[in-house]
Amino acid sequence: MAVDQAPAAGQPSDIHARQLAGLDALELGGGTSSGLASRLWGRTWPMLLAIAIVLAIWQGVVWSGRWPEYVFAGPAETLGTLGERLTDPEYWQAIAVTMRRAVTGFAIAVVVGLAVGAVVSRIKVLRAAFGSLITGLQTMPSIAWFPLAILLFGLTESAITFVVILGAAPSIANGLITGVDYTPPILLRASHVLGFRRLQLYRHVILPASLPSFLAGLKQGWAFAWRSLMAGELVVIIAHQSSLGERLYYDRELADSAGLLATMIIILVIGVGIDLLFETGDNALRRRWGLQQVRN
Amino acid sequence: MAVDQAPAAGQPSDIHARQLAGLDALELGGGTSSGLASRLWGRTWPMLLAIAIVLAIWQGVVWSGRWPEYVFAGPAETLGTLGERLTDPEYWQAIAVTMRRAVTGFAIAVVVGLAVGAVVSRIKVLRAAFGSLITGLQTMPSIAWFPLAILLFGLTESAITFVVILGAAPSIANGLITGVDYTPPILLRASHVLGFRRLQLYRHVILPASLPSFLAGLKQGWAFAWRSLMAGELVVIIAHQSSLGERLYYDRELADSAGLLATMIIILVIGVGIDLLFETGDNALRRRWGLQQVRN
Amino acid sequence: MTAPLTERAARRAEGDEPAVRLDGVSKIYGQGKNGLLALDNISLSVAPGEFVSLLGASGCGKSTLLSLVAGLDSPTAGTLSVGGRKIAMMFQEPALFPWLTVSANVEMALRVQGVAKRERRQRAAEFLDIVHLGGFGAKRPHELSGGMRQRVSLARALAQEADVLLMDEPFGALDAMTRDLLHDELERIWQKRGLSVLFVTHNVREAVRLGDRVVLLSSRPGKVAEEFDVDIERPRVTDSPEVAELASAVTARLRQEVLRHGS
Amino acid sequence: MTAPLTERAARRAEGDEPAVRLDGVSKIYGQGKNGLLALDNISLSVAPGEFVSLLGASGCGKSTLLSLVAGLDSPTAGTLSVGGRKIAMMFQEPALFPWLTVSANVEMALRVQGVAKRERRQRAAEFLDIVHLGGFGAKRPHELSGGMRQRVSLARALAQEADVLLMDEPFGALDAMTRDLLHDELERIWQKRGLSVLFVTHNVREAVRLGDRVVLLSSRPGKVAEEFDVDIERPRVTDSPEVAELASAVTARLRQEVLRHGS
Amino acid sequence: GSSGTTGTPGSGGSSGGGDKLAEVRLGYFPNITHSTALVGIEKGLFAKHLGSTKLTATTFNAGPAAIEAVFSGAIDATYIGPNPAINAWAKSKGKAIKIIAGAASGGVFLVVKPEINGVEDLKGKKIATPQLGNTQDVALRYWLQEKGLKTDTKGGGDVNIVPQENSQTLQTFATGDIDGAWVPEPFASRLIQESKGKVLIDERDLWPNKQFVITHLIVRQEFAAQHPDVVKQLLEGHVEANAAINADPADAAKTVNAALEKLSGKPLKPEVIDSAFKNITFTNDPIASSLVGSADHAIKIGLLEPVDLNGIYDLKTLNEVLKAKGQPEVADK
Ligand SMILES: Nc1ncnc2c1ncn2[C@@H]1O[C@H](COP(=O)(O)OP(=O)(O)OP(=O)(O)O)[C@@H](O)[C@H]1O
Ligand SMILES: Nc1ncnc2c1ncn2[C@@H]1O[C@H](COP(=O)(O)OP(=O)(O)OP(=O)(O)O)[C@@H](O)[C@H]1O
Ligand SMILES: [Mg+2]
Ligand SMILES: [Mg+2]
Repeated sequence: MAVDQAPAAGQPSDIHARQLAGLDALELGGGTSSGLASRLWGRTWPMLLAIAIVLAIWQGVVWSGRWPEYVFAGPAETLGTLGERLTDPEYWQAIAVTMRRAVTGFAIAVVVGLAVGAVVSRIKVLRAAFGSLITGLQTMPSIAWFPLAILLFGLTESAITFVVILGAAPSIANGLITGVDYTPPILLRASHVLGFRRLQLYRHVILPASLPSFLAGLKQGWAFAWRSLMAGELVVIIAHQSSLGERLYYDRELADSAGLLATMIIILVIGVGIDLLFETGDNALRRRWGLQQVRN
Repeated sequence: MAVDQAPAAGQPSDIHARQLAGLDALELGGGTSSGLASRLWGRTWPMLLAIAIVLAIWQGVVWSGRWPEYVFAGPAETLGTLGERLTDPEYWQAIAVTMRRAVTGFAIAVVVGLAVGAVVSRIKVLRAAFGSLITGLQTMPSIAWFPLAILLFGLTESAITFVVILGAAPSIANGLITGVDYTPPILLRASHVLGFRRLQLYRHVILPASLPSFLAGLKQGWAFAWRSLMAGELVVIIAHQSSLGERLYYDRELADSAGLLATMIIILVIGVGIDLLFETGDNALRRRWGLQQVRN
Repeated sequence: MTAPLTERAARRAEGDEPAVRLDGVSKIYGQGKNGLLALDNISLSVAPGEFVSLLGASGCGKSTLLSLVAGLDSPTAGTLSVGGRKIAMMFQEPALFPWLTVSANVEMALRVQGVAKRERRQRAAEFLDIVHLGGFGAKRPHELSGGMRQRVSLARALAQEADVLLMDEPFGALDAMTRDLLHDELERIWQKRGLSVLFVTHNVREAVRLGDRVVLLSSRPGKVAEEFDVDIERPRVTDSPEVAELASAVTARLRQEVLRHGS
Repeated sequence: MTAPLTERAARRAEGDEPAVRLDGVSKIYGQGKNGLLALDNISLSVAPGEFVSLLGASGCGKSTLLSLVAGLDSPTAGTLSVGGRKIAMMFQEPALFPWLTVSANVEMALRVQGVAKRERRQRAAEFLDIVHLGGFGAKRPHELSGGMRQRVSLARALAQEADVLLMDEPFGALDAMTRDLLHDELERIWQKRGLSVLFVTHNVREAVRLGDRVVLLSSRPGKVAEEFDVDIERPRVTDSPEVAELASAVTARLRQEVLRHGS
Repeated sequence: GSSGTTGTPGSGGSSGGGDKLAEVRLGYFPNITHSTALVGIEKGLFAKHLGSTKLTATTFNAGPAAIEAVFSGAIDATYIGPNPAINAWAKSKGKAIKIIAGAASGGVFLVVKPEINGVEDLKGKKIATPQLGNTQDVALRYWLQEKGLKTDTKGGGDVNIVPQENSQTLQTFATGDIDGAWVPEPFASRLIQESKGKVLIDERDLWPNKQFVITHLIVRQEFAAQHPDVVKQLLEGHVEANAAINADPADAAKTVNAALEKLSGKPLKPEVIDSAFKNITFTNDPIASSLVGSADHAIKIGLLEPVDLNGIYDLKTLNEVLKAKGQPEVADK
């Protein structure tokens, strides 16, 4: 068999070429060889394509005439409604109000979740007593909490925040607990020998070791926070503050298909935006841990 | 200094005793030295104590007279209501209906989440196109999906299942993706050399390696499924089938504090029960991986 | 028995198709000014059935070289070919699957080949016997000592039944006795199967004991500093004067290399 | 210079309080019929300032012994005391924190001691210099070779400035040159600080080169098979005939042990 | 406990227990049947009578939240439908609230697909109501029972009753999932105009005087006891608002639609609001007979435990106000 020849750029041919193609799929987001612009574009075009495909299918369904337009609005009408809303400063305010609440609630939930997760994951008795309750709380629909929230906080934003925290904190705590449980024992042994104990051990070893799992918990927590918020914004309506949750409700209440779809798009866009933030953190983490370097 | 003496059972004294006490906190659920009964008891008493404490605080608040009984029912009344309901076969049927729906929806969501997570985590273009959409979908309140669900499935149980799947599948997919992302590169390298490719690689290496994270995703997915179900059971009320979600709704509707609290307790108990199942799986996993053996 | 030395040397010289061939291979980790030139213009080939030992200071690029050959990474420059041969590799770490028993870890090598379950188990047991871990099939990796894990990893690599075997310090964590026993086993299997072996070690005597040829890498960047043909009749003994003699020659050269690059 | 040998031997004999003392220590992993007796009735002590090398076949219980001494595990039977001394340990694996740079990994040892940041960094750099990893402080563990990681782990253990140093095959992944250099460094630091060292290795010459005493463990279950006092003047050289002579005596005894237990 | 609301944030603003209350908190729904509140607030009629007492209006989207707010003392009074009021009365054993005025009557229809021409065609059909056990649901079931058609709370029987939110009814009616719906305005008008539904029954025809309550005003008992003057001022505003609506319905409709747009982001179509407005009567009379009658029906078809509604009304102040204005007084029977 003749000696394989490959360009100096270094594509080994033959069996290797195939093996590498297989491994290439593993190496995501680590394309450090191209410029920033082309990397951004590589990140963007699949998204744009996906959007285009979704729009096409959507339009197709609408044109098929399966449902009347007022039951299922088409892309044109929906995007029109969306455009209208986005030119309305009040709508932006509604988004701002909701975002503010989400961020506040989430921030407190992170603190609470961190504290609860830390304590429960490390203290045996508390783990046995409350460990399973955390998931139990997660499964409790937000709506069940509102009577209590209103009793405690009245019709204030605190009532909403309370429910948001109850929604998000368990996820965050659970993420941390999973991370702690799966911290490699050798690292715990090493830090024990180094003299790390209790709080220091927690801060310098367990927390960073749990970070990937904690980050996953944060992401889930955000989703819970957001959903709880949407529910909460209906129950506790605060004067002079329109909000996204309220908008969603009215779109449904008025059976306004185009409006509902427009609001859903906004929610999706915000969700995707937040995910991109998390993803950035996650990528940084994986780079630091050397997890993107699958091939060397 | 005199030589330390310790019993043959092997408690090293001095600095070691203290170090071990610290590490003991790490070793949860691994108490293999005691019999099954005493282990069960060790697992149970903290829970019972926690319940007792919660009941005491609850009763205290009620006795403080801060709120009238009809606004905030006490433990006695609530447990009375709970007892009444639990002797009513119809209530059990409602629970059964809800559980059936939850399990069905969750099972399908696991399959969907697994497939989506598998594809998205391993194929670069799809990851870029849909990766962030998964979290986006998670943040979408179930209520927004119902108009679509009803359009697609009419007023049937399928509509509920659809929304449950949309609620749970993203979490499950995300759990898997995190797991895949954090699979130790050395294991991927080893399996590549062993000749594992694509589906085989996925099945025999990536999936088991991602199991801890996947399990965490399942837990979160269950919570989402359950919450979506509670919302769905209100929107699509199906003939001849009373359900827990409906009960929750009517308890609120009737301003029935005791009833609401009783339903909340049921939901919590189910949630805790499910968590215990997950925990069993998780413990088995950790034992197999050698993660409970922190001290050797 | 291997082919006589002269014959093998001749085969190499004649340009017979090598099992592994590196032509001016370079590898740079990272980019730009953070880039690290790990391997610089390495040309090296391993003939079919040849046992090549690779020596070099810590961090000189031996593991990098093996992972290029295994196709786990691609060279920054140069050509690399294994002529479609099947490659087995034993990593520097044990790299066992923590969720599988010891036996199942070895079976993983057979699983891809589609061997049936019963046979898989039986053959895994055989390979575990070879590495002196007969009764440990049902244990999990975390219940083994460091050296035992390394031996499981060896058993797994042997079970792959590949044409080319890459070994990265396979006996580093073993005591001298066990090491000697495994040298014999490895030599036996190598001869029986006609394997091509690329064997990284820090133990010069071991390199000489096992290799048809000893290749010395220099450090930063990794280059081939010198090659030694080992003209000692097999079976060899690690403590034999011939081995000791060549080993001290190699050691002297190695010392020179390390000193040249400073500490 | 260490104290003259006779003096040290006398001190041990006189029952001077040892730095590490094991009295009839046993360790059983698992329970009931699945239980594995890893260590059986071990009595051993290390005098303050003494350097004890520990030899034994793979899987005989050396790492288990170290982790008992480090307080990472408790013996099933027997008494163990370190008299409140501070213990540093270097594990068989590098056990580095993957999220920290090399320098930060070494700094972790200083962090618990409450050393200020600037000083921490500086001292970490010094220790990295000692293990010949001067320019690698800013890298992350995954960017290092196996031997380099092991050296970082060594730097970290040295940075702990403990009274007792436990080392589990610390130089297993290093080439002979680097190993020699580090032997000198380790000996220097040991003498300067008056450390008590318990040193596990598979390299008999290394054990003799460094140890005041060489302890031989037998396998399954681990017991003390024999102790050798090393009566060779320091500074010693690994290739010296005295070292070689004692090493071959120890090797013979070790071989006998291994063979007695069968393969 | 009578310590009730102390400590609840901003409860009543009863700072000094002095003569003038700082703030009164009123709840209502952004809903056409709550036009009294919408007009009263928009036109400043409540504010006019309350004087220095500030009116803080809070909107709700559903009865339970409003009742929870009343129970917890977060609001003092609210406009609300008959069912939540009865539930609140029953649950608190008559301690929490009182109905102090009526607000609206009528505006409920059975809208069906065009091919359904009479009660006999309803057999085997699916009819939606807003919610199991609410007034509309009870009315439908009672009416069907009188017509000899069997139903049950599980959706079985001769006619399948499917409780669902009104907004969803619009969708399921359009897609043909349901054959009709017993719904209040403006959903009835929307079903008719958007989905070509037709009116089979106007609920007014089933009641004496063609009147039945759809919205009324309730107040927290404790608040009423502490601040009878404020309650009176509130009622003065309420009466004036209803008077304004009845004096110029077209203008009121416009005001209401503007208010709805502000609250929900989108106005109703003019045709819908006009037709809906025509079908609703705004009256101060709580039409006690219909509340009691509806409750009786509910008990008869087994949807309500027997409940003693005696004392749920406190119309003394309303009657004072009406008397002062020279309008006919209303009765609580
Ligand atoms: N993933 C990586 N990223 C960046 N640099 C790397 C990476 N892997 C290895 N290197 C660098 O490449 C050089 C060679 O590393 P390699 O692991 O090949 O050495 P080695 O010869 O195997 O050493 P050892 O005997 O210590 O195992 C080292 O300087 C190391 O720092
Ligand atoms: N966590 C564990 N659970 C069960 N058995 C264990 C565990 N750790 C070690 N063992 C067993 O104890 C014995 C001694 O192990 P140890 O790691 O101490 O050996 P070692 O002397 O360090 O060997 P090596 O030189 O190969 O590192 C081995 O037979 C091993 O299988
Ligand atoms: Mg290497
Ligand atoms: Mg060991």
